[in-house]
Amino acid sequence: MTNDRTPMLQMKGIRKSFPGVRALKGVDFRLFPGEVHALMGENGAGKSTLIKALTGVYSVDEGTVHLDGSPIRIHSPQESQAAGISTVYQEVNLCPNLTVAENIFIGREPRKLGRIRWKEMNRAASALLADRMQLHIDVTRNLESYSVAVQQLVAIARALSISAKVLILDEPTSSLDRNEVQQLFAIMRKLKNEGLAILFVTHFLDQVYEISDRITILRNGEFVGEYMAAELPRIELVSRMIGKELHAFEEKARASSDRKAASDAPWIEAAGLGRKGAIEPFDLSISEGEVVGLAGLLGSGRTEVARLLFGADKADEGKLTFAAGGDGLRSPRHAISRGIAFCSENRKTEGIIDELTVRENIVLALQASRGWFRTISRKKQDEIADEYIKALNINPPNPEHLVKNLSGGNQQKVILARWLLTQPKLLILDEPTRGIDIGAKADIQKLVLSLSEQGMSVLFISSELEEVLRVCERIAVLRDRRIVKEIAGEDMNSHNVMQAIAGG
Amino acid sequence: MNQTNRTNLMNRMRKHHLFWPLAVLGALLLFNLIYSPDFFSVKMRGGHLYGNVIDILNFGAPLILVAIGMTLVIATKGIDLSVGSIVAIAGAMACLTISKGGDQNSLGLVLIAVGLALALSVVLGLWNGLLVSGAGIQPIIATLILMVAGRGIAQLITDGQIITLSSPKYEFIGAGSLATLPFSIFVVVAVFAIAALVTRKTALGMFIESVGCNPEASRLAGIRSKYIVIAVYMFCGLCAGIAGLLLSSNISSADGNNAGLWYELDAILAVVIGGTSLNGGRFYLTGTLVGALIIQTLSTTIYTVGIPPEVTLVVKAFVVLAVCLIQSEAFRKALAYRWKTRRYPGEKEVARHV
Amino acid sequence: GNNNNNGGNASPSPSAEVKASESASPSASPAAADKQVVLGFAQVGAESGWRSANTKSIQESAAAAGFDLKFSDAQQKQENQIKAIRSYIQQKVDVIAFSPVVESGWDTVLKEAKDAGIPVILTDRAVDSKDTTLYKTFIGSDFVEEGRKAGQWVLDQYKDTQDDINIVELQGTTGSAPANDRKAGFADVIKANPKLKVIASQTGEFTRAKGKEVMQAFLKANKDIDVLYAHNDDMALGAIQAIEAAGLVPGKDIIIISVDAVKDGMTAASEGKINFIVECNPLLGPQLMEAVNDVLAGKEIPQRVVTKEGTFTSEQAKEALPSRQY
Amino acid sequence: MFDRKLLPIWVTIGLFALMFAAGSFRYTGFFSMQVVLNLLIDNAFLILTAVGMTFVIVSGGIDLSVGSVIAFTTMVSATLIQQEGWPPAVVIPLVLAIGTVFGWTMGAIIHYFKIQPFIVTLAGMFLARGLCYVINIDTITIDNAFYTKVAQTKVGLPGGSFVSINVLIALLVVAIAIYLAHYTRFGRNVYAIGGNEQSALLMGLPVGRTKIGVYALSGFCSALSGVVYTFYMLSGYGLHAVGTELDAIAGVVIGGTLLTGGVGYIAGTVFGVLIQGVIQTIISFEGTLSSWWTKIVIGLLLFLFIVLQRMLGARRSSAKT
Ligand SMILES: Nc1ncnc2c1ncn2[C@@H]1O[C@H](COP(=O)(O)OP(=O)(O)OP(=O)(O)O)[C@@H](O)[C@H]1O
Ligand SMILES: Nc1ncnc2c1ncn2[C@@H]1O[C@H](COP(=O)(O)OP(=O)(O)OP(=O)(O)O)[C@@H](O)[C@H]1O
Ligand SMILES: [Mg+2]
Ligand SMILES: [Mg+2]
Repeated sequence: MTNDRTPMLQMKGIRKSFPGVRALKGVDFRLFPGEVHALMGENGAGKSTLIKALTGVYSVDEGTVHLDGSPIRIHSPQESQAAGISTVYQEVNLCPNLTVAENIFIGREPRKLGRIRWKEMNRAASALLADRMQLHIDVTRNLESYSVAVQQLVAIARALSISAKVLILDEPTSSLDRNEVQQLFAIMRKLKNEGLAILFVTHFLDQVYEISDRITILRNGEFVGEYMAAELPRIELVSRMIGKELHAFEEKARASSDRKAASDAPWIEAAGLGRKGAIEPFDLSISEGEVVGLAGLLGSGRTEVARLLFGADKADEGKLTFAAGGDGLRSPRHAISRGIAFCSENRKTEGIIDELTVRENIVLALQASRGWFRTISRKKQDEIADEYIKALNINPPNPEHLVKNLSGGNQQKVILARWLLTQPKLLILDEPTRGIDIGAKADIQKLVLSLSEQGMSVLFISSELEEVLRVCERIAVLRDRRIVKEIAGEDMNSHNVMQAIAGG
Repeated sequence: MNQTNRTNLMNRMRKHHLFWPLAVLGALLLFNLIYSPDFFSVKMRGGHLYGNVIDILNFGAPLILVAIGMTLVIATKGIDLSVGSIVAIAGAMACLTISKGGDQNSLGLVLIAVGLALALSVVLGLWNGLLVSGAGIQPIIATLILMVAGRGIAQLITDGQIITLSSPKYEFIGAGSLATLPFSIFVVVAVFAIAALVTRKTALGMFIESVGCNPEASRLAGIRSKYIVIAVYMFCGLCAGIAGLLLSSNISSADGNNAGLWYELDAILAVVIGGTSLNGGRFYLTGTLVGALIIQTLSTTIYTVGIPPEVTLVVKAFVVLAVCLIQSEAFRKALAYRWKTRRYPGEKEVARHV
Repeated sequence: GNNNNNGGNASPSPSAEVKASESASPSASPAAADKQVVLGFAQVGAESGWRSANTKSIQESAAAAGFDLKFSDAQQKQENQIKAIRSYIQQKVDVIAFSPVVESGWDTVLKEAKDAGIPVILTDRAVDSKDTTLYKTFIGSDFVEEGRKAGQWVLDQYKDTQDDINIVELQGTTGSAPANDRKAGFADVIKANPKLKVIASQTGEFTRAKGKEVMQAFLKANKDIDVLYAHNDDMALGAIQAIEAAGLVPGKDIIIISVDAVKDGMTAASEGKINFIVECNPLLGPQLMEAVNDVLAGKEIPQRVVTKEGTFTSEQAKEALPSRQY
Repeated sequence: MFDRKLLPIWVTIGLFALMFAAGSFRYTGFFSMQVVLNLLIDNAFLILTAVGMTFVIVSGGIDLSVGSVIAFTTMVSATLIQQEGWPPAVVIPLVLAIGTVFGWTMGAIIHYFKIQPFIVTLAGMFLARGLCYVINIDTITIDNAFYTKVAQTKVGLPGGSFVSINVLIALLVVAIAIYLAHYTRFGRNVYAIGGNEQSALLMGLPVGRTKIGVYALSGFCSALSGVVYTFYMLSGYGLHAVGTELDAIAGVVIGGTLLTGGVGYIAGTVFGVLIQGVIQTIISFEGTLSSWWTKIVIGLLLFLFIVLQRMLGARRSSAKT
């Protein structure tokens, strides 16, 4: 039994408070060599905080940490790395202005007499990405020129390439597609067999059961329990996480009979819309109340489609027409005035305004559409904020909290609230469930369905095919920056979609 | 019960972003009071109040104005180095117009001069805004252009000479008094009130902070970042222009080369002391006000105490350093707990938002 | 009287011929003989009305003398002046003249000019080079002397005083040569009478605004000020406004002395607001052009040409004012 | 292969050449090797400061104290050599050490107390210049044999042109700095911190050490620049190098470095400084501008240059996918 061995890492009675928030209230955690240990909990439960307390980003108020049997006190990520803890943090924490290769090797560059050997480094980086992640990209380009998903892969590659005793992965899979996840798991299994201790955070239950040996559950900053994965049924896990008995948690799929054919006149119609170097010209139309999904591999161009439909990028060919009359989009602002909303996949750089409060972040888009002079009164703002905090279960439920201090999933909800508030006719959701816990994910899916029933059109992009299948009435499949197929009605099943993605 | 309430109040006060700047200002004034007990004495002289405190407000007025404009620019992640030059140009323009007129003291002429000067300042601000926002040039270099050329323009206007006026009406703006107080104080109060109202009672303040914090996310949220940036630079130009009028009318003359020299540095300093970060985002107009008053009080103190000019700068250096050390949470903690937590750089200081 | 036709004077002189062929055009064609004389002038800047008058005088008299004037403005930076001089050497001008920002630090570039065979004339301020062959002559005023003149007047005014005389001083820009020297000259003279006390001294940066601001503070911090000594007219003019605002009469309640004698200063003096002005003449142009001609003609000229400068009391100012050019 | 990332530098260099060519067409005597070399001779000290400043700006900070540190260095050197009679072999290392420690201290305050660099280095600027006046309010001329020798040595180049020793020092430092920026861990860490400090921290980079190091480096460069300035001026003076910080920052930014940090090249900085030099040279060759027109024309040329640079370099940002 693993229990008899000394844990690689042991944390006891960890407490950590931020001004106004008690994020960890005495958490215990053990990690053994040669195991994958899942840390579970709702958004804001304290998972990321526990990890940051461990790696010296935050100081702990109370509690002890033992590494390899001896007590340690880590004061900075640098020390934690030196102590053999390699970490992928939740938000991609790399330097966008450096090349991909540097991002992988910075701090550990191959050197000769103090001189960095660039050629060797680039070669090693290329090899590493190709071998481990099946990612064939130009490693001498700056990281910022790649999508979030690629950045995530690079961050993982960096962590993997650090030979360490402990590997921590905080939601590494949130923006990866199925293939990438499988590759990652293969690597994790290999490392596990080599005796590495792996801490893994995710909101995907399937993934938890697929890869992990042991599960620790946190709720509201409190330690709930530690379980062997094999001995903890799913339903049990979920109810422990949310602290309530739960029956049929599995979401109801949209009954196939619900699916109306997209026969209505399209509300928005793109004809030959394209942008050089980003997406080939495509045709796409969305009717009122319709939920259209975009499926495809990483980098297949889904985000680009969304950005063109929102006017975030300018199309250099083709036409965009609206049923209500008029065509083309000059700017995001123009799109918003036409009733389009866009929830970006990249919440850190394109979503939240991190110095502002939750309330301000929520009302921002609505206020922007009203102009600076027609203000929403403070009272009204408070009401709105409270309403959405409640509706989306944003935690902590304090509208005056700075958004940057929210947990990742809660930030995502804030952005969602911002767009729902504008009551758009077309809501573009690019990876809206990224980093969202299982309960909230189901809520969001339900929300999408109910919105569409009220007549809102939705363009739904997600790397989780099941999710796309569940909420959408029609799916456009992209491959190599081109829409290759539209699937609707009876044909809509995972097999057909996969085949289209693969190019069958 | 009462006890805890009071400590709570103390804590809340200490968390307020104005606490430390105000504390510093208080300390400076207290020092003056101890040094010369009649520092605060205000006498009535010839129908207006006369005293050190009044002087601080009067001479500090131009700096406060420039700093108000600068605050908004800095909130958009920008910086405006050209304010000093705009100060000089506005003063030169007004004085030239008046000196060219027949009757220097005619109200119409003075109004025209003031209007012309302010219009010119706004245009210069627009130029800065267009370079920054339209052409996408880095603010520091975009405004450097006008900083260099602007002084030339000011001297071109004055022909390199100092234009001296004898226009009591114009002099009133910077040296006259209304209801026993210097008129410049009313100008400052008006501009400050307008700036505060427009930014805090409408959504403009939020837009400015949002653009300064994350321009791309703001654009995607539908904010017209470009117009906001341009408007802010125009406002900053206007503030500098008003400051230029105050300065030149205070001495009844326009000095193209020296008016507003190094004002940009003092203004930025005032903004930073007031708690606004040069990285953009949250801004604090009241903080700026206090910051500017600290700077002006410091100069007055230096003159009053009789610090020799050779060591003035050293004194200034230490005061500036002291001000920012005191404001630094990390420093206070270090004093309190002997640096217990110094090595957790991930912990950013608590937001000083109220 | 140097408005004579200098263009004709310069070239016929044999030594000038030699110089010209050394420095200017190696191919001494006949046309080169009546080539315009090129004078490179590196000005400090345009920091004050005084300086602008100085520039204007030089530009006008160069035009009158028929010289081709290459003018550059260093914006108060010595390194810019050095750059300008280097570029004059590069352009092979006939004579270089400049007003040094500071006295020190000119040896290297002056040697380069000497090596290139270009004569150098200093105006306004001297350089402290040990090697006096680096420049031909220095035309300008003596700041220490100006300070002394101011001090002497105070000394004379208060020679029988029984009470302490409280003097406040408005200094120029900290560290600048005129500020240092005017302060030193003044202090040197008034120490003869121990009753004369400088009770406060602060920089007013040569500007009206600062002069007014500092004087305001002086008036509040010091109860009875008898004399104000300002290092230039502008600061004195600012201070006058402060004194008036305090309800005192400038020139009566507080005796005012200043340096420069620019137009505004002279006007104030004629109104009795300034009691004594020491002149510092900016109109060096004619003298400079004369010197240029002499140098090109190979004439011996004195190493030091002191400009003719006077002093003005209020009455003298009133008389002189109508005929002043600046 | 043409590296796309270097496009801004090539644009800058191209525009420099263009300006030089324009000057050569317009003014006789402009087109000569010595004019180019004079740019180096006269701007050697500025290049040194700007190199240090580049590191600071790339790291996301700013250093306003550089001009004052130059003045302070000249003052200390002049006092020690001229009035105390110390040998240069002692004085030069000493002032370099002083500058480094000065920068280090500012860096430490910035890092440990989380105070904005602008304000700390502004205090540093006041302090260094104030200390000059405290030491001596007058200018001190240096006539030490070593200093005059260094100052007046002309290193001849083929074709009769020459450079000064200062130029050699500056070029050497530039070479070292390029190496430091691109081939050492310290250099790469500086870029990483400028790109995203929080990320750099989480990636386990020595953020504190690097940040403090950057300011120490800038202090060192300024002190070295001060030494070079002392050779150049042969004097110590409290009013030396007033406003140099702005010239240096302008040079850095014109050279293509982003003030927000993370992006920049030393070579670009060198040309940024030289472009300011060319503008000045053009103006003194023109020789007919009044003082105020001088400023206006400098502003206009700067504007022209920046707009051209922006237009030509803009393609790079749109080429980004
Ligand atoms: N720097 C901070 N300042 C203040 N509060 C914070 C800070 N960081 C985290 N918190 C708070 O601590 C709590 C725990 O957050 P944490 O990021 O650990 O959640 P999480 O479990 O990782 O959630 P998610 O699944 O959404 O990522 C949250 O309530 C959050 O608001
Ligand atoms: N596997 C890959 N190999 C090479 N380049 C990739 C890959 N994946 C993404 N990229 C790069 O990422 C950039 C952005 O991709 P894009 O945003 O279109 O992806 P997407 O279809 O939205 O996928 P996702 O949203 O899942 O990241 C492109 O420039 C592309 O070159
Ligand atoms: Mg988290
Ligand atoms: Mg995408």
